[in-house]
This record gives sequence, structure tokens and C-alpha cells, in this order.
Amino acid sequence: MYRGREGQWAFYLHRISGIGILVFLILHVLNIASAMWGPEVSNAFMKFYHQPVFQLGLLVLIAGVLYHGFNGLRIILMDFTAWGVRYQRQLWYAVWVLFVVFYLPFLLKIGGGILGGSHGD
Amino acid sequence: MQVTLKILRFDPAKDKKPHWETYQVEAEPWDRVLDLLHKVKWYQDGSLAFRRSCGHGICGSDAMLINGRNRLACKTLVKDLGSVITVEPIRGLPVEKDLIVDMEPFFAAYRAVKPYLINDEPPPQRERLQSPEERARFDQGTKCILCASCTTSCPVFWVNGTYIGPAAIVQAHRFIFDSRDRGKRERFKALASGSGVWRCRTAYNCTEACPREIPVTQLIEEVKREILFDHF
Amino acid sequence: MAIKSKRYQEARLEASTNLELYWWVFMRISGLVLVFLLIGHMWMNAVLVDLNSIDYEYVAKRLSQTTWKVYDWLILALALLHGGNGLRYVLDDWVRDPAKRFWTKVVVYGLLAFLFFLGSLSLFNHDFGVN
Amino acid sequence: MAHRHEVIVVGAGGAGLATALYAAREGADVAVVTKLYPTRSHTGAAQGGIGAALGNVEEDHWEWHMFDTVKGGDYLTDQDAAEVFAKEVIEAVIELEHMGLPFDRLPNGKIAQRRFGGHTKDWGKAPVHRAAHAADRTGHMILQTLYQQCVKHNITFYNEFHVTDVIIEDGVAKGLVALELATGELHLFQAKAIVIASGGFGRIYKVTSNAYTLTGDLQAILYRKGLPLEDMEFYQFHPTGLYPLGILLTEGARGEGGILRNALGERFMERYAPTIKDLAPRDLVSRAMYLEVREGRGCGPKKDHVLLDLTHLPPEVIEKKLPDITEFSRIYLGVDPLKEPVPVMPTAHYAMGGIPTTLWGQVIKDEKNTVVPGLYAAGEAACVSLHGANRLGTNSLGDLVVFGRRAGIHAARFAKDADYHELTEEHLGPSRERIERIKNSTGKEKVAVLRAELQQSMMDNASVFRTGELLQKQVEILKELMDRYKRISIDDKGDAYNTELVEALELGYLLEVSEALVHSALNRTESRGAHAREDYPERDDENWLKHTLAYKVEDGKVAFRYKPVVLGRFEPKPRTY
Repeated sequence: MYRGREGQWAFYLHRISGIGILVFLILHVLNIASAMWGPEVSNAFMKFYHQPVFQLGLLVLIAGVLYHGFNGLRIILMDFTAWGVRYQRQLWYAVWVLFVVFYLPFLLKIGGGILGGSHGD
Repeated sequence: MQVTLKILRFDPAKDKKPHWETYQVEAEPWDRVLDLLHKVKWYQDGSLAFRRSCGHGICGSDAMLINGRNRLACKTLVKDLGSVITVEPIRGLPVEKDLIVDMEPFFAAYRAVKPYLINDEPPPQRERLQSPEERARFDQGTKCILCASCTTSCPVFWVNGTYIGPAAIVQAHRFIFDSRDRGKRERFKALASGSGVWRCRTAYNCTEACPREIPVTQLIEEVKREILFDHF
Repeated sequence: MAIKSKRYQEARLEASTNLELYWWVFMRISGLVLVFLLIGHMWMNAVLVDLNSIDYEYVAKRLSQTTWKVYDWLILALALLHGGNGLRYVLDDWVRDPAKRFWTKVVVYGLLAFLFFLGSLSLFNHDFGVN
Repeated sequence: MAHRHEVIVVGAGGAGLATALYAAREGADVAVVTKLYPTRSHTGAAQGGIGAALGNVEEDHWEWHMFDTVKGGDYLTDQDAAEVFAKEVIEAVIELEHMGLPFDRLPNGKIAQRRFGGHTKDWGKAPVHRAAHAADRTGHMILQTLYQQCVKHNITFYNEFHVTDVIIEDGVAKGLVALELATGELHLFQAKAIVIASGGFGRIYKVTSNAYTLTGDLQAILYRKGLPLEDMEFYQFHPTGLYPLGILLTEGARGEGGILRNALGERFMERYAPTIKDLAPRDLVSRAMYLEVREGRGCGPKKDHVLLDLTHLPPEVIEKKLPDITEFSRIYLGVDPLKEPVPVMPTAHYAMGGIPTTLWGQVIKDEKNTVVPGLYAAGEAACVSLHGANRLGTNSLGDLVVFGRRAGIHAARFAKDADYHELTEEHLGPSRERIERIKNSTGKEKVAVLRAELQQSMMDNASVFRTGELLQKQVEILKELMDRYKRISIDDKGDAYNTELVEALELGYLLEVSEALVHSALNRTESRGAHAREDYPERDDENWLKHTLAYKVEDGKVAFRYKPVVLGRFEPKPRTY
């Protein structure tokens, strides 16, 4: 493995999270579209997705979206400001700070849900 | 001190795949990695092949992947690496033998950006005038020694050899921002194509790898913006 | 062999359009918009409500309002375009064989177009029967 | 495999590329054969500047430049060459600028110039700002700019082709044989004109600023064929080599105000060159440094070097105008020039001597200036003789553009009216035999061992100070080394990138040029410029105001002829600064 620094990992994570989000998007659209076949079909689908393993997946997805989004903002700053590139490393750490701040509520809510066992009722 | 030197070797006449060879070399902390390679070649195994010329970081012959990063063997000292040192050829270019890769794709990309001053206006009797500020605008790119450390550290170049690569973009930058140059748009043809600057994903390996401390990513971003603002 | 300092012919041929530039700009603009849309979307559906209470009725109620229809459709359209183009970058990088790359793209674009169609249909054309 | 081009240039440094470029501009079909990639050539290591009387900073005249060159060369410089040079280098610098060379600029937009050793105003009164520069990477910029122009002009390059033979028959140059490193295949090159621009041979010495690849290949090949080498005894040691590696620290450092100090902290150059002090020509400074060390005023635990002090200069001058040497010092010694003085000692740097040529770069074979038709030489490999007994700083970069250009133009014009010569596969024979002999040898001698002995002994016996006794000793050592060289063997028997074979061939060349150098030095019983004989400390114009032409008779036996120095404007005078 090439011993790249923050920039390289930022790039790989961005790419992996991007692909992950796209895959989820496919499932998500199929899920919502199931509504066209009426409440029975739709609710069955949703119940299926309320299992803990998918909830965990959802947590990963939210992490992916938050990282991809905030790192995307970092990329925009690097692309359109004169100073972005110079502070790319600091910006990456800022991405993680934002990430933690925004991720915590999701983690508490959904994670609490999984642990509390309030699923699939 | 005793140094364990692991070298990724490949002999096209014998090997199907590269393999690691390990050598024990007596070294001083202030020795260059190039000195170690020479010790192996001169006193242990003469068949080890690598390129080198000036030995102090200005000719760009000996870019290698040393302890996981692209560096010049002549500008990397043992004291900064420790007692186990791994050396591989730079990535993304076909390996010809041991640490020697085919540089032709690299130079083809270099030629694609028209790396020479374009200005058909008849020159004055004396020098063209240029203020120190105008000169400073493109100074970074002039330092490039075409060692390929940047291009072959780029994750996009590893998987997509048609990407023109950081080095060629740096060369383009050197002329695009030269107040004497008139060939900006001609260069954009190669740079704005599918294999041009837009392939850059700002992974910064190029900037970290540059032995001349050129802020490569910065220059690439400046070229992107120049193309953007030129278009809109 | 001798190396003739030829120009990079291929690059020149490719360079006839500014398509890559437009996509590059689009990625940034759509990305910026999506950050806010998606955080909002996730916040509303995972933090403000209990995720597990989401069912057909919840979805139906929400999508009966035009605002949310448009909101979700924007996400759908931008995300598919943004993600599709992102995937194109990945395929261009990783799939080296031109023929293989072409067919992969055909399949991927086809799938994304189908999803767009399906998603749009379920947002606008389906009567959730709440009103 | 066979190739054919009207003009073939050997070497892709500054001189080679300048030659190729101007030959191409004359309309010739040009190819460059180089054992490296062009931008790897050692012109790129030149730092300080290119001297030309542009007069951008202060009053300057080409006559002053000519005078400095002649005086710097200790009057062994051919004055017709110096005149042509001092005039044309101005034009050459302007042309480089027009090609895009990024010179540093003055506030008024003109090319910036700095002071340099031995360059003076008003016939030696005070240092003058003459060296046009681009930070401390002027050579790098020249090499890059010339290569860029070659790309623009679609010149054919044979990269990593190692020339093994120059075919000269019936007194006429007909072609080349070269080893393609990638495949190990021998190639035959047919040419109407061949230009040798393969650089110097600093690797005969242990401590040198030269690249590993500077091994005097083509000088040795011609010398073996019975062509003469001119003024080989004059080898320049650059005063400020980074101690102990020998990496070059530009004279520009002293041009910007740097000072040499001994262990007592004394600015010792005041004693040796009271007028221009640290900016005296290189031979004087190098000798002064050796004397300081010899008299016990050297620095460090071994008292074997002196110090280059830049600490009194404003930090921004060092960072902006001398960034590379600052970096070298920090990386290789851990010494920060902003804070402490840098250890330095003279380093083998430049061969004033080489393949004798006319003012148009035509190779000559005797004292009557008889030309070898179709054969040219330029740059450090050649001896015009512009540099005489000692080259001034910056004049090498000027030399390669001015005389590279002249050689290129003349070769192209010559080629227009010339025919190709018939060459056959048999011409590959001698090269093939030599290579096979090395590859198949079962001898016990090792290239690296022999080379180390050569470099150490040359350093001990034939460097800055020389005596008849030491040179005689070196003559014997060389004889022995040449004998042992016949018994070298190599590990690598392969074809692709057999760099061990290349090093073995190069060692042979190093031995040849060393032989020419040592014999010429032993022969010249005077001190002049870079050639300092302790047993003959005075310059002897009566007997030795002449160029040496050394001819190889057999291993260890050299014959001499002499070529008169072209005098003119400036009468030889005692050389004080």
C-alpha cells in the first residue's frame, strides 16, 4: 500500500462512500417505489428493512453521506479558493469535526433504537 | 550500522513476476539510499539495475518507491528511514528491469501539453521584458526535473494510465502563467480532454512526493480554474 | 527504438468538447445542493421521527404534500446524476478494457435511467390515496 | 539495426541540444543519441549563471568579458575564440530568453545579473554583475529550455543509447555504433556529420561535482583511435564543493556576498587576491584553500576543510537566490546556511581540455588545424580553446550555447553538400568483440574496486597540486590499472539494461582520459591556471605558451605535439587579482 497521507485517504474514502451511497440509493428507490403496489407490499418491505442489521447498515450509510458531503465541501473549497489547497489537511480534520457533530444525533437515535429493541413491531 | 535492504527485483529474461530480494548492507546514517544501492551493485550483485546520474537530486533519474513513498534515492538518507529499507520501482509505468521503468508514456504526456514557449510575435532586439512579479507567477513549475515522482504516486494514474498526470500539468502551468506565452488555448486541448486535468481527484500524493517541493496540486487546481474562467 | 517527439494525438482528438468541464462544474454544484437536501432528509426521517415507525402511511402522508414531492424528486434526480457521473469516473479509472468498459456503462446507465423513471413515477404518478 | 540521419549529435546536455536545435533550424535531419534521457544531463546541475556583457545592472562591454576570459585562462585561451565568444554570448543569452528561458528579472523587467568569480569591470578593477541567472538553477533552466525547443522542432531522440564506437575511415567520420540499453542490441548509425557533445569526465576523481555518468566516453574513443586530446592537464577544481561529498555549491554564493573562512575565522582570500578576494578565479581559490588546510588552518576534527559563510547575508537573499544550495546543505549535512557556515573543499569540476576543434566545432587532428571531415565537437568534451588553463565561472554555459550553435550550423551546412558513406554490419564488430570480451571474461578483477583505486590515486597524485614525482607515480599506477582492467569480469550476463556492462565500459574510458591527463601534466613543466606544479611553480611563457596535443601510442605511452596559442588584443601579463 502506498504510504500516502491525509489527501490520499480522503480521496479513497470519498470514492468508497460515493459508491456505497449509490448502491443504497438503488435499494431505497426500489423500497419507496414499492408503495405503488399498495400498503401490504410496501409495509412488508419496510418491516423487512427494520431489522437491526439494516439499521446498522443505515448508520454506516449516514456516516457515508455525512463524510462524502462534508469532504465534498472541502473539495469545493480547494477548487474555488486560493487557500483551500494549502489548508487541505486542516480542512480534512475539520471535515471530521463536522462529521462527529452531525453524526452523534443519528448515532444516539438509531443506535439507541437498536439497543432498545424497539424494532420490527 | 547494519541495514536490511529489500529490493523488488525483476529480470525480464528470467522472471514472470517481480520478487523481493534482501541484502544486508553496512551503512552510515548520512548515506543516501543511492549509496546503498551502489554498495549492493558494486560489491554484492552486479546485475541490480537502476538509473542514476547526478546523485544530488537535480537530474531526476532515480525516482523510486522507497519505504512506501516515491522519493529520489539520492535525496533520501538512511537516518530518515531506519534499519529496514524497501525499494520498489515507481508505479504505473511498465517495469523493464529491477528498478528501471519505461519512461516513454510519461514523456508522451509531457509532449502533449506543448511544453515550450508559444509566441509568434516577432521578438524585440533585446530580451522580452517581464516584471519580477510576472516571473514569480510561474516559478514553481520551472523547478520540475521530470523525475515522474508525482505522476507515479497518483492513485488515478496507477489505475488509469491515460491520465496525463501531474508532471505534464505542472509543465503546462509553467507556460500558461508565463506572461510571454500566447499558447494557452492550444494547451487546453490536451488539458481539458477526458484524460486531462479533470481526472485529478486531489489526492495530494503528487505534492507529497515532489522532491523539488513544488506544490503540484496547487498548480493543477490553478490550471483547472484557468480553464474554467477562460470558458465562462 | 528512436523516439520521435510526436504530439499526443489521442489527447488532441478527445479534446474537441468541453463536456468534462461541464460535468466537473455540475458535480460541485449538485454536490453542494445535495449536502443540504440529504442532511435535511435524513434528519427528518431518522432523528425527528422514530425510524421504526415509518410505514406506508407515513410515506403516503409525507408524499401527499407537493413540497416534499419536489424535495425528494430533487434528491432523486441530482443524486442519480451526481452518483452516475461519479460512477462513470470510477469505471473510466478501473475498467481498462474498452469493450468491457462500454458494456458496463450501458448496463449502469440503463439501470440508473430505470431507477429515475421508477422513482419519478412513484413520486408523482401514484395516488397514495390519503387525500 | 541501422539508422541514418544527416546530423547525429552524441550527448543531450546543453551543448548537444543547442547543436541539435540549430542544426535542425538550418533544415538538417537531426538525431540525438544519448546514454541518458536528455533532461538527466549534467548541464542541469550548473547553478550560478551564464555570463554575458548585457550591461543590465551596470556598465559592461564584451571586451571586458573577453579580457577576463583570457586572463582567467592564464593567457592559454585562444583569443580569437574568446572574442567570438564574448560577442556571441550576448546574442545567445537573448535568444535563450526568446526561447522562453525564465531568467530572474530586475525591477525594470530586464534579465537580472549577479557577480561571479573573475568577471570584472574596467580590465580587472572590480567585480561586475555579468552572470545572467535563474535562481541557482540556471543550468537546469537552460537544459529544460533547449529540450523544450527540441520537442518543438520534432528532433529525433535515441534515449539510453550508449555510443561504443565512432567510425572514422580514410580520415573521414562516417557513423556511430551504439548499444541500446533497453535491449542490449548494437545499432549502426549512418551520418553525414557527427557532433560529439558528451560532456566531461570528473569521475576520474574521488571527490567531484560531476554525475556518475560523466566518464569521458567519446574523448577516450577518439583518443584510442589516434586522435589527439588537447590541454588535458588543465582540470578545474571548483572551490566550494560540499564537504565531503563534493556536491557543487555555486560560486554565485560568493557572488551574492558569501565569504570563505579558515579555522581562525579569518577571511583568508584577502591574502591571496586582495582586489577581488573571494571572487578570484577558481584555480586561485582552490589552491588557497588547499594551502590553508596544509598550513594547519583547516576546520573540523580532521582540519581538512574550510567554511563558506553566508550567515551575514539577509535570509531572503539566501532563500530566494540560492535555494538549491541551501537545500543541499540542509539535506546532506544537516547544516542550515542561514545559521552556520557550510563546510566546503574543492571538488573536481570541469575539464578545460578535450577534443581539439576549430571555432566552428570541427575536430582537428594536428597542430596545423587539419580538420577531420564530418566530425565536430562542442561543450565540455571539446577544447576550442576558450577556457585556456582555467575556465571562469559561467563561461561553460556560455560556451555550450555559443559553440554548440556554431557546431550545429556548420554541421548542417556541411551535411547539405556531403554524401552518406557506406557502412556494413562489419562495423559493429569491434564493439561487439569488446562487449563479448567483458561479458565472457572469467577474470577476477572487479570494476568497482579498480575504479575506486583510480579515483583515489588520481585525487592523491594529480589533483590541485602536482609534482613530477607524484605524477610519475600515477603514470605507473595507471599502467598497472590498465593491465588489471583487461581481467575484469561482471555478474550480469543479460541483455536488457545491463548497467554493469556500461560501468565496465565506462571504466575503460576513465582510464584512457586519466592517462592523457597525467602524461600531459607530467610533460608540462610549468604552473599555469589550474595546472599547479610545485616543482615548477612559475608560469613559463617562453617555453609553454602553447597547447598540448596528446596522442595515444599504446597503453602507458603518449606522444605530444604542440599547437600555438592564438594571441591578439591582450599580451600575456602576470596574473594578479
